[in-house]
This record gives sequence, C-alpha cells and structure tokens, in this order.
Amino acid sequence: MTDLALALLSGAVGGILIGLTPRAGNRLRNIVALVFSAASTVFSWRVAGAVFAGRTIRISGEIAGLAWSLQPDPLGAVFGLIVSTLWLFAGVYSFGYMAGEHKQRTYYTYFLLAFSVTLGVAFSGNLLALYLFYELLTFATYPLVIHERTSEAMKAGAKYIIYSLSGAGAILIAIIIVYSWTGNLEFAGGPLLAGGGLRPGLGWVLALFVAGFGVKAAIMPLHRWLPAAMCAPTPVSALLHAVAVVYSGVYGILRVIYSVFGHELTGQLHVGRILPWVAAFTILAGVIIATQQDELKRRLAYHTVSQLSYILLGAFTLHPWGLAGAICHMISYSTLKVTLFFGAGIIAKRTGKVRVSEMSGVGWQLPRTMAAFGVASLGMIGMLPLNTFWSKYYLMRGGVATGKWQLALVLITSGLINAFCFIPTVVAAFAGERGQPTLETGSGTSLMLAPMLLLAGIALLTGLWPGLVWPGVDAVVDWFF
Amino acid sequence: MLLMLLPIIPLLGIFALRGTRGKSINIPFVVSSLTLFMGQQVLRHALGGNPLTYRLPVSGPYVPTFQADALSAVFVLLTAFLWWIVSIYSPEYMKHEGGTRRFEISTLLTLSAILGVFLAGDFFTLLLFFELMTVASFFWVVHRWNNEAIRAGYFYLFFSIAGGLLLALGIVLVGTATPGLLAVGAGPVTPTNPQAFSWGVAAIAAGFGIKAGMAPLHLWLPHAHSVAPTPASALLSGLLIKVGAYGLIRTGELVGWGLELGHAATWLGPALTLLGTCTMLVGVIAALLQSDAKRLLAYHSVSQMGYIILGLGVGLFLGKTGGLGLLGSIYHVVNHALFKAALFLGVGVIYVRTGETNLYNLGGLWRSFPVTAVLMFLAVLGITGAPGLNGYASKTLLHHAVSEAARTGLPLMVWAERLFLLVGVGTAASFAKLFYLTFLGKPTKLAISGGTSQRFHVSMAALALIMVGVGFRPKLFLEALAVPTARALGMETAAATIAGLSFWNTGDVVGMLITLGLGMVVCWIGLTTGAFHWTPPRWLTLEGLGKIVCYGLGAVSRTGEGYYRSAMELVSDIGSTIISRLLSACHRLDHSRDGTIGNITLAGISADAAILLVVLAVLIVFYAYMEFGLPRLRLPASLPTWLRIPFESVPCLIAH
Amino acid sequence: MRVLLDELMVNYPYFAAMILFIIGAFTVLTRSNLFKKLIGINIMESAIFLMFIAAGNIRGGAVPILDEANPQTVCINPLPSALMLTGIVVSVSVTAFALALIIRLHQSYGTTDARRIAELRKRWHANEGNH
Amino acid sequence: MRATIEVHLPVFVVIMPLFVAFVLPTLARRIRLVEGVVTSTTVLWFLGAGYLASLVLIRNGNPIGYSLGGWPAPWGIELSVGSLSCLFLLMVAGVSLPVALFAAGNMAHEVGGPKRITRFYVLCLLLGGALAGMAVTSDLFNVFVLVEVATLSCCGLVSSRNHPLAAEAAFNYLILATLGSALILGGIGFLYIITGHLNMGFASQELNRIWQEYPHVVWMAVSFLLVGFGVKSALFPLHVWLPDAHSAAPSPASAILSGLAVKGYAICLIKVLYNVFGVALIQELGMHRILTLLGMIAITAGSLFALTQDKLKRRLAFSTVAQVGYIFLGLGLANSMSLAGTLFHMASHAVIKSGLFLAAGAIIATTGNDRISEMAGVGRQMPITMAAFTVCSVSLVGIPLFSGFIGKWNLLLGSLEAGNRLAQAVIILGSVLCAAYLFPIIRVAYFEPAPAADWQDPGLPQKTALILLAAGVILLGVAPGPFLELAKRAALDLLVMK
Repeated sequence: MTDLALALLSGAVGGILIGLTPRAGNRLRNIVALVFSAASTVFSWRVAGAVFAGRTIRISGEIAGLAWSLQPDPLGAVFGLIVSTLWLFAGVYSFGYMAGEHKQRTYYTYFLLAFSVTLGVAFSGNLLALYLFYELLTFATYPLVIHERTSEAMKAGAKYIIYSLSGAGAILIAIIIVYSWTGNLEFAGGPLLAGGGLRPGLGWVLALFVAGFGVKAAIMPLHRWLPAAMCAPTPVSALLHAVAVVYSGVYGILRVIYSVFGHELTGQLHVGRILPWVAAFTILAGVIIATQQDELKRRLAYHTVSQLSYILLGAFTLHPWGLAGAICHMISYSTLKVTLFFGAGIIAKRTGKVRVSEMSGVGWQLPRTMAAFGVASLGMIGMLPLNTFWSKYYLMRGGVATGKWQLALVLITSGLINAFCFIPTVVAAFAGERGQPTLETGSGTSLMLAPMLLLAGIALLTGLWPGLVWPGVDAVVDWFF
Repeated sequence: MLLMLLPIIPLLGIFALRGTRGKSINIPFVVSSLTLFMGQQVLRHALGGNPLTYRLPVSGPYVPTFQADALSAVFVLLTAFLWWIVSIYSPEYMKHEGGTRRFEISTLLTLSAILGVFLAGDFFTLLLFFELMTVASFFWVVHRWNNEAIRAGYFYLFFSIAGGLLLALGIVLVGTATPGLLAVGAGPVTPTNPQAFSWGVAAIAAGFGIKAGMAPLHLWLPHAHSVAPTPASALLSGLLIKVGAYGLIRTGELVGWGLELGHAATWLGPALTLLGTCTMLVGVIAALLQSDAKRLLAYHSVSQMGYIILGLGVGLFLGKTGGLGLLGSIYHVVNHALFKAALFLGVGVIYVRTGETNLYNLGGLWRSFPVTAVLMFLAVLGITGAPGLNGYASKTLLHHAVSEAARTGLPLMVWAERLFLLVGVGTAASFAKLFYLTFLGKPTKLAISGGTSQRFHVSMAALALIMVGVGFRPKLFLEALAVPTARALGMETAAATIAGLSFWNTGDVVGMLITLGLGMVVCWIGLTTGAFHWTPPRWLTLEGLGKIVCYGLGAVSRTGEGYYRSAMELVSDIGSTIISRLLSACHRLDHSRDGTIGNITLAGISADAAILLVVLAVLIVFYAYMEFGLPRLRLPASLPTWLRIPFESVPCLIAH
Repeated sequence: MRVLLDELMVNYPYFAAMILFIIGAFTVLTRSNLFKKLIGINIMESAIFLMFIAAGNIRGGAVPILDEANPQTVCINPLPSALMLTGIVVSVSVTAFALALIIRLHQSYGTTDARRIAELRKRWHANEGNH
Repeated sequence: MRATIEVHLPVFVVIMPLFVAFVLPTLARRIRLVEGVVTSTTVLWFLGAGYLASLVLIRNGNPIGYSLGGWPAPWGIELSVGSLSCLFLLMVAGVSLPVALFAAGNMAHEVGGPKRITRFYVLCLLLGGALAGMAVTSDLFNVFVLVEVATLSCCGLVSSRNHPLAAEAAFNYLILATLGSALILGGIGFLYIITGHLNMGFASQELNRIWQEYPHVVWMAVSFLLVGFGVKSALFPLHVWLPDAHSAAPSPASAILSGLAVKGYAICLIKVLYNVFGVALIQELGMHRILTLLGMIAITAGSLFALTQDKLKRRLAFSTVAQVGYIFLGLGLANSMSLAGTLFHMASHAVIKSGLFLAAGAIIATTGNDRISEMAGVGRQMPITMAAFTVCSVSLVGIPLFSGFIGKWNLLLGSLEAGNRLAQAVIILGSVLCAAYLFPIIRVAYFEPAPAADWQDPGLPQKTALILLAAGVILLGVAPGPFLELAKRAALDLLVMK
C-alpha cells in the first residue's frame, strides 16, 4: 500500500519540485527527474511484484458518494511495469535529446506528472478511478504535445484535446449507464455486468466504451490526432504516443472487455463479434498508410496505429491465447517501438534528416543507431529473434483457435507490409555514400544511444527467452479466464 | 550441449575476426575445419541411429531444443564440408571483389544459422535460425551495394520474410491442430483438427518452398544468386536452398514418411510432385534462355531443386514403397551441392580474370584456363547426369522412383515421368551451351588479367574428386549416409528397396546417353537458330506475371485509397463547413440588433431575439396543443368556465 | 358568435387587459424611441394591474371596510387592490430608473433613438477594433 | 438569547443585508469603512446562513417556518427555510464574501470615482437581500416584489460602470426584465384567480384540487411564469440581454450577476413549479418536456455562441447561458437525481463562474485588454489569477475531483433514470464544447509566446478572494458532503407533495 502510494506520488512530487526549481540549472533538474522517475519505477516494480505474488494492495476513497479505488491486478501490474520501465529509458534519452532545447522546465514537469497519471491509469481499481486518470492524462500530456509552440504544434494540441475529450465523454456516458445498472464500478469482483445477463442496450454501451477508449487507442476512424501529435519532441512521441498514452486507451478497452463485460458476455454481443474485424481493418489500413509516409515520425505514427490494433485484436478474440498475445504484444511492441522512435530522434538530432527519402548514407554516419533501428524493424515484421514474434504467434493462435483463421492471415499480411514499410529505410540508410565520419560522438548522443541499444538488447533477449516475461502474461490470462 | 556448441563456433569466429583485425588468418577456414571435425565427432552416433537431443534449461513458453538424427547429421556435415571448400576459395576471390571482412562476417553468421536450422529440435528454434539465415545471407546478396544488388536483395529479403511468416502461420495452424508441442524429428503427428493441420502443413511447405525456390515462388532466386559474390553464390545455390529441401523433408515427416496411403495430408505428395515438375521445367526453360553464366546456373538451381522436390513428392505419394524417392532426393541434395558449388566456383574463376560473366562475350577459354576447363567439364557432366559421375546416381534413383509412381497410372505421375526426361534433355542442352560458349567456340577478345591462384584449383579439384568418387561407387554413399537417414525418418523399407537396385544396368545408362545426345542436338539447334536469344513475352514469364499482378494490385489499392481519401475529405469538409457555418451564424445572430421582421421594425432588441421569442411561443403552443388541444376551434356550448372567477374560494378577511 | 359576444360582455375587463398588454408589448418591441418603449412598459404593467383588480372586483360589492353593524355586506376583495398598490410602486421606481438611464444615454450618445444608439455603438466598436 | 436568535434567524438573513444597505449611504465618504462594513456583513451573513443550514440539517431537512409580523399563513407572509433555501442562502452568502473581498479597494476605476463606490455596495447588498428573500419566502406576491428588487439592483449594478455601453446594456436589460416581471405578475395573477391563495403551500393544495376545472388558466399561468422567469434567468432564446449586461458590468458585479442573480430567478421558478404546481401537475401539463428541450437547446446554443466570442467576459457570459441550460434540463428531467444535480450544479456554478469573472476582471484590469487572443503571457505573469481561472475552467468542464463533475454526474444519472438518451448526449456535448471554449483561453495564457510586459497579480484581498473561490471549487469537488446532502434533501422535498 505504501509502495502503491509512493509509486503514484513520486512522479507528481518530482514534477512539482521541478516546476518550482529555478529556470537555470539543467543538471539539478536532470538529477531530480532521474531520481524521482527511478523511485517511481522501483516502487511500481515492487507493487507489481506484490501483485504477482498474489497480495491485494488497495487504496480507496469516495468522491461525492462515488467510490474510487486503486487496486492493481495482474493486467494493471503488467501495464505499470511496461510504463515505468520505459519511462526510465525515455528519461535518460531526454537528457540527451532535450539538452539545449527550450522550455526544459515545463517539459520535465509534465513529463513526470504524466508518469504519475499513467501509473494511476494502470493501477486504478475501478472505472471511476480509471476514467479520472484517463482524463487527467490528456491534460498532463497536452503541454508536451505543444512543446514546440509552433502553430502546427498548437493545432495538433487542439486536435488531441478535442479527440480525447470527446472520447472521455463517451466513456462517461457508458460508465454512468453501467453504474445505473450495477451500482458498483469495482474491477476486483469479476466482470461487472456478468451477472445481469443480456440487457437491452448492452451492445451500445460496449460500443460507447470502445469508441471512447478507442480514441486514445487510435482505432482507425479515430486515429487522426496521433500522426498530428508527432510534432512533439521525440522522447514524448516515443514514450507517450507509442506507449503510455495510447496504451492507456488500449488498457481501457482490455479492462472494459475483461473486467466490465467479461469475455463471455462480450462474445454474445453483436458488437463483440464485429470488433475483431475493426481491429483487423485498422491493422492493415494503418500499416498501408504508413508505407506511404515520407516523414519518418509520421510513418512511425501510422505504424503505431496499426500495431495498437494488434493488441486490440488479441483482446477481441476473447480467447486465452489471444489475450496472451495481446499482453505479450503490449510488452514487446513497446520496447521495439520506443527503439524505433529513439532512432528517429537520434537521426533527426544528429543529421537533421526527418524524411525517409533523405536517409541515404545515414547508416554509415550512425552505424549503431541504424543497426538497432534495423533490428527493431525486423521485430516489427515479427521475425523470430525478437520478442514480437511471440506476441504475433499467440495472436495468431488466438485467432485460429476461435475459428477466425482470416485474422492470422491479416497478421501475416501486415507483417509483410511492415517489411515494405521499414526495411527499405534501413537498407537505404546503408546504401548511400560510405566512409563519412561517424556522428555518434559526444555525451549527448551516448545518452540517447545507450537507452536505445539497451532496449534493442532487451527485445532480443526477451525474444530468445520469452520465459522472462511469461509469468506476467500467464498471470493476466489466469486472472481473466 | 555439444549440439548447441556447433552453431556457436562460427559466432565465436566472428569475435575472433574482431581480434585478428589486420592479420591474415583465414578465420572462416579455421572455423569450418573446426566445425567439420567437431560435427563428425558429435554426429557419429546420430548417423549410427542414436539421435541426440538437448533442451536448454529455461522456463517459459519457448524452450530452445536441439536435436540431431541422421538427416541432420548428413546436412550438417555437408554444410561444414562445403563451407570448408569455399573458405579455401574465397580469400583469393574476395581480394578481387573487396569488402572481405563484411563477407567473412556474413559467411560465419550464415554458417551458424544454417547449422542451427539443421540441428534445431523444435520448430521455433528452426524458425529462429531460418530467419537469422535470411538476414545473414541478405548481406551476401547486397554485398556490392549497387542498385542491382540492392534490388536483388529486396527480392530475396521480402520473399524470405514471407517464407518466415508463412512458416510461422503454419506452426500456428499445426500447433492448434495437434495436442502437444511440435518437435522436429519426432515422427508423424496425429492431428485433432485435420483441416487446420492440412492448411498448416501447406503453409509450412510453402514457407520452405520459397527458400527452396519452388515454382512459382522461385522468382527471387536467380536475382539473388547471380548478384552475390561467387563464393556466396556457390553456397547459396549449394546449401542455402537445401535448407528448403531439409524443411520439406521435415514437413513430410510431420505427415509421415513411409506410411500407407490415407494419412493426414495425402494431398502433399501429389502436390509436391506437381510443383516439383513445374519447378524443374520452369527452371530449365529459363536457364536455356539465359546469357549470363551465373544466372544460368541460378536457374539450374531452381531446376535441380525441382528434381529434389519431385523426389520428395513421389516418395510421399508412394508411401511405404516410396523409399527411392526420398533416397534419391537426399542423394541429389548432396550431389547438387557438390557440382553446383564447383560450377559456380569455376565461373567465378573466369569472372575474376576476365571480369565478364556474359556467355556470348566469352569463348575459347580452354587455352587460358586448362585446369578450370577440365574441372568444369567434370561438374557439367555431373549435373547433366552423365554415367560415371555423381549426378547419374541420384538422377537414376529419382527416375526409378518416378517410373514406379507412373506405374500407378495416375496422369500426374505419368506426365511427371515424361517431363522428367524432357528436363534431362534441357539440362544437357543448356550445359552444353555453357561449356561450349565459355571454353570452346570463338576465342574471346577480352583481356585476361592476373594468374590463376592454386587455391581455386584446389577447392574445385576437391569437389571434383568427390564427384568422381561418388560417381564410380554410387552405392557407397547410399548405404553409408542415405539409408540411415531414411531409416531415421521412419522409412524402414528403404534399405530393402535399394538392395536389388543396380546403377549400371543398360537401360539406365543408354537412356542417359540418349538424353545427353539429344541435349547436344538441342543446344546446336538453339545456337544456330538463335532460339536461345528469344525473350518470352511478359505475360508468359512468372516474373512478368508477378509484375502485372503487382501493378494491378497497386492500381486497385491506389483507387481504393483515392476513394477513401475523397470520402474522408468529404466528411471532414462537410463537418468543417457545418461547424464554421454554425459558428458564423451564431456570431451574426449575436451581433445583429435592430432587425426588421416583415414590416415591423424591432428596435432595441435583436431581431433574432424576437424570432426566438416567436419560436418559443410556437413551441409552447405546440406543446399545449399536444397536451390539451388548447386552441379549440369550437367553443364550449355551456357557460365559458375558463374565465369565471371563483369568488367562493377567496378567503375574505373582512367577512370574518 | 353569440356565445363569444356574451363572453365578451361578461368578461370585458380581461379582454381590455389583454388588448392593453398587446399594445404595450408591441410598443416596446417596435418603437425605437426609448421614451416610447418606456411608455409601452407602463401600458403593459397597467394591463396586468387591471387584470388583478378586475379579479378582485365583485359587481355591486361594497368598499371593503369592516362594518360591525352589517357583517353580511358583500365586499369586493381588497387583497388584489392592495397588491397592486405595491405593483404600482414598483412600476414607478422602474420608470424612474429607466428615465435616469435614458438621461445617461442621452448624455453619452446625444440621442434617445435606439437605432441611432446602435449605429453609434457599432462605430465606436469599430474604432476600438482599429485601436 | 440563543433561542431568540434561532427563531429570528430566517428573517435575519434577509433583513440584515437590506438594513446595512440602507445604513451604508450615511457613511458615504469613508470608503474604507464602507468596505469594512460590507465585508464584515457578508462574513456575518455567511455565518448566519451556515448556522441556519446546520439547524436544518440537524432537523433532518424539516423546514423552519417563520411568520412575518406574527400573522400565520394563509393571511400573513410566511418564510420557510428548508434544504433548498439553506443551499441557496449558503451559496449567496458564500459567494458574496469573496466578491466583497475582491471589490475592496478595487472599485474606483470600474465605477468611475470613489463617490460611486458606496452606491455600488448598496446595490450589491440590496441584491443580496433580495436573493436571500427569494430563498426563504413562500409567498407568491413576495416573490414578485423580491424579483423586482433584484431586477432593479441588477440593472443598477450593470449601469454602475462608468461607460455608455453599460448604460445601454442596463436599459435593454431593464426593458426585457420588466417585460418578464409583467409576465410573472400575470402568471401569479392567474394562479391567484383560480386558487385564491398567495401562500405557496395553500395555493398548491387548492390548485391540485381544482386544476382540472380550469386547465387553460393553469396552462396560461405556467407559460407566463416560465417565460417571465426564463427572461430573467436568461434561458436561451430569452438570453439576449445577458451577454451585454454581464460583460458591461464591473467585474465583481458580473460575478454576482452571473453567479447569483440568474440563479435567484431560477430558484424562484423551481419553487413556483415544484412547490405550487407540483411535479405531478408539471408532468401532466407536459411542462417537463418543454423544460428539457429548452435546456438542451440552451446548452448547445449557449456553448456555440460562447465559442464565437473573442472577448473574455462575453465568452464567460455566454457560458452562463449554457450553464443555465443545465439547470433547466435538470428541472425538466424531474427526478431526485436530476434535481439534486441541478441544485448542486447551481451552487457549484455560482462559485465557478464568480471565480472566472473575478479572475477575468483582474486580468482585464491589469492588461487593459479583454481580448482572449491578446492574453498571451498572462499565465506566467499572473500565476495565482490564472491558476484560479484554470481550476474554475477545469471544474466547469466537469473533470472529476472538481465541483462541476458532481453536478453533471448527478444530472447524467438523472437523465438515465428518466430514460432520456438525448439529454445524456447533450450533457456530454456541453462538456466538450465547454472545454472547447475555455481551454483555448488557458492555452493562450500559458503556452503562447508572451510579450514583454510587466503584469502582476492583483493585491492581497483580491488574491485571497480568488484563492478562496478556487479552494471552494476544489472543496465542493472533493468533499461535497453537506452540500450534496442539502441538494439531495431539497430534491426530495421538491418531489414530495406536502
């Protein structure tokens, strides 16, 4: 319980502290940021450890007669682990990337605040707390989106806010309907709506939930804020728009399906049967659009859209294998995507190139960066020494086991299009003029490079030894099935 | 444990390469010697019929497993041997080509991957090394980093990735259809869901088929094999595509070798036969039309893989009596590795010194390259199946198998046998063309630079020696290696099948000689009429068809995308128009004052307010109508009560 | 028609009030002179007062002063009249306030015409915008 | 002594501000003293209201009755202090206190000279007294009188700014408000004609007994009252006076007008509708549907209008129009949840909107500009003001943990109970639009590049006022306990016919 509170508070306290420190003094600020995010990470690991050990950790209270609670279950713990671990990496990367940028204080303040809020999403124990943190996340990350303060950034920020708030509105309606049916919003006691049978309007509620959370999870017609938000600094794009923020949407959908409706009830609804196909459409359309983008970060953004639906697809199969695949993909995709974004950031920072068509020869200037980038690209295809293979494998198994073998074909096709999406970039980077002096010098670059290489290494390691993350996946699947 | 060590040795070699920067130590040679030696030591038992397995002690869904039975042993030893040969050859060659270190690294990496594939004990491990092999050998293909190389590299990589993905799909399907974990070398499985199993087997076969250059998935092969540096081409054609064959054999094992008809996927045998025949035919026809020596050899790799696939198909089709097919395939795998490597190495020698691989620019080179010419001639004899060389042995076995299948009367098999002979003629013709145009014919005007290194000759001679040896004692190899392999695969009857078989019977020898003769005739006709310069129309070649299909798909997707885009634009246009109209209407309403409605001028209050008041009034009237029907047209006949004042109810203070 | 006429004859104060109210409202809405608007308001209020007082009236009723001697006398209801006294006071204060405002507007704009004021204000806004 | 105070407390909370208002002009020249008196009056007032509320809560919501001048109902004027009255009294007094603090020492430039400051305070206190009276009275004619007092004070407040626009806005307001008053009086007249009672309780009993005999009169009465009060509380199509008046008034006056005055008329409407007609009759007449529809239109249209404004105070004024829509929507849904939501939203909106207007006033006074597009840099240079503004905005949007959420949540529950899906959607849409018109202000203030100007937070009392209001918003959001309790009790009282 103390761990839980500390995990949530560390980020917030750190953020406020940074907000109060004087404007100069980057070093001090970096130290504060590092210490508090490390503390938060450590505490959330402890929380997760306790959860996996089967202990119940709970903090609860009431607002206006409505109970809220924080009670991580294995799913929340896994999400918390992913987020907190990657936050540390992104923090270190930020030290390198943000050096010399403007408005660092604002950046780090909201960077840490967003950390707390995301952990709040992960550890929430009922729908109200989830909604609360979900909504707060929008505001905590808004200043990061508009960090550049250009008109483009401002527009993107407005788009982000409007999309997110509309989604939150849909969620609120759905929550209220659920509350009026059950009078209870807790996740802990099994699926909320499972006892009530097939009520009229259940499908609509599910659709509202999915549409609401789907905004952040970037389901296809609702994805447009995500590519726009790529004008944020790269660590933000990497962490928030590839992992934390978008995962909170995905997490919300997982919660709704497995904790609010329950997989049996969802399976009986028409909407529940349509959803896998929506995800499949997003997977293909997202990656096809991605291949046509010339700006690297936009390409990555559309690719994120596609990959998030992998997770959703797994969740929508309503099968243990599918869920295992979804959880696996949450873990593995995040490591690889962050690597890719880090790479894009290093390229942009060191060579000033942001377009794929300009990449020729970058590989010889930034050999290690591009190598890690290449490894991550292979992972996005789903090739074996990388951890995404396992998620893809279980996703396909889930699809096949529920009789929807077409889903497996969709995943295969998407893998191939992924190859078209990234491999030429990497190859072109090495195809150009050779013998240019390396640009991977200086402490700033090594601060960026180290997290990237480490993440790629983790991806390889977990790919070779999926047993490392399997207990977590297993625990989640056991929890819901 | 030692099994796992084998793929690790080359990896250690890479580190050694880092350590010996600048020193002239032939690390690949050292490594492959070591591998050959250790492989021989480790796999002795496996060849003797005692499979080895090793499971890594890790937890989780994936436990890497290594195993070695006779089949693995044969492939591993073949790999190590061929690598050894090529590593003698390559340092000299790479001096000419450049980028030796990169080449050595990818060579070692590929070696490790291939050994891993052959020693994998479960399908995940197999896939792992399969993908690793794809990536590692990709660097061979793009070694020159020019546009052509990169294009070929893309071709290779995307096809291989598709292959890997198909394998993954197959593993999923088969895994769903079978209760336990999928292990390599564990014999046939009994599926709980035969349909899923069939599809899974199909996907796996397609995945390996891509690697094996099986038509119509062979398109990448000629590009990749011809553009790589020659030692790499030798290994690509000699071994990498054999991984596909190995995979197909293992796929067959899932279904079951040597079972009676009626097992889980009976379609596999005929399907492989059909595809094998097509592959043979496509490869050989395309090879006849090539002018580039390396491309010609590459197409022949396709064609020869067709033989192997055909053999496997027939073996599966015949079931219990199909031992010859399987044995012939395995035998042909080994033989093809030997002579194709020798051929590529020979072409490489010529390329190093003349800088040319176009056949029509070469000629009369036997004077400058006497040793090479002799060794090449042996290899050509080998591939065409001339009696006395190794190709004859395996082709004879395969022919026997096909003939046996044709005896079942199935039209597919009958046609397979006929085409088998035809392909033999084609092979002979194209190699006659190769040898004639290169070494005989009009002397070339090309300048010949440098001297021939002894290393070239040594490596080629070693290969030739073995070829001749195998050619003269065909049964030796068969009994020493192929039969234990077949037995390990569950084909107990294989030994019995070949017991009565004699390679040197007149029928076969004469048949083969006739084939060779016909081939030479065809070659002569082709060269004199210029038929070999014929370029088939685009719709006839697979590549062209593929391009057409790709363009079509592209056009369709672009159109779809256009529609999608315009639909989205329409939606967003409509949305933004509505919103902006709405907002500007609000703005105008807010700022309009002193309007005029009809002839009545409203002053002081905005016109819209008046309108809204009217709207409100209408609304109220409407509701009133709905509730009471208030504005009744007919007045009540009795006293109008609705304005009567109830004095009775007024409490009058004064009254009290 | 007869019935309607009967009704009219019996309840004429109410119809008068109605007509007065409409006249008042019309004046308020359509006259641009601020004084006329104010007069319209007063007419409207008078209409309401009339309605109230008519409601309290009993035809032939006496003045509602308690007569100990003759308690059975029919009196008119005094309460509406009393209330309307208050109403009139309110109305007077509104009128006074409105007149004060009109004076201020006249001071600022130099006119008591609503439309003219609106034009002046628009110009003023435009100037502010330029500024 | 204590007993006496307790007995006379209901009338005290009404009389006290009125009395002080009459005394105040005698202190005309001593501005500091006037301010001190006003502030201490509001403190005392707030304490009185709080005490009254605690008494009512202790009595489990049983109303405290008080007969004015010792005449019992139905002959005398009766005051009745129930949960509804307490909530409203607390709201009025609670918001007046920070507003008085904010006004202290800050009014001279707004009203044009120190002489007029006293007038301003007199009008404020008169308005406060009238609003308090509306809360406690249960006599129909009394309602009319108080409405008129409030209207006149409101017009006075609007015109107290030394600006021709203010005079014009005040005149327009006066004309429309008087039209509304006439309608209200007419409506009360119809009620009196058929029931013969002016006391709400008795009139209600009588009305429910005989309404079927005079359905048309009842209908006319209810329409007159609706339109009359609708004009006064700026229900959407009748809101036209509000943006001008509220944006032209001095900022503290805007805060009171938007925060309190509009609610006063709404509370009168609630009392008349629910205490006189009763929920059954309202539903019988189909009134609830009209109210809901008007509320939904008001939410949407008010928000859209607000979106188009570039002037800060006008935008806030239109936001008030939208929020009034919520109140009417809740009235129309007519169940305990929605009524509790409405009442709570009323209270929270009073706090929020006065906070917003005060912050806006501080910003405009400092920067000398009321265009949103030129507010860049305010966030950095006036941190406390902008923080209060942000807290209030977030709350108005309805983010959990802030007071706006609770009202909207209950409204949503209410609409669910009423089975009105459209209402839910509109409530959410209103929130989204609210975010759309408030967040850009925050964005501009915090995140746009700032010009080099030396702006500072206002003085200590003003800062205190802003902090108090922001704290109130958070307090209502995090621990709404007694307030929500009062609102729920009041809702039940309104629904149960006595």
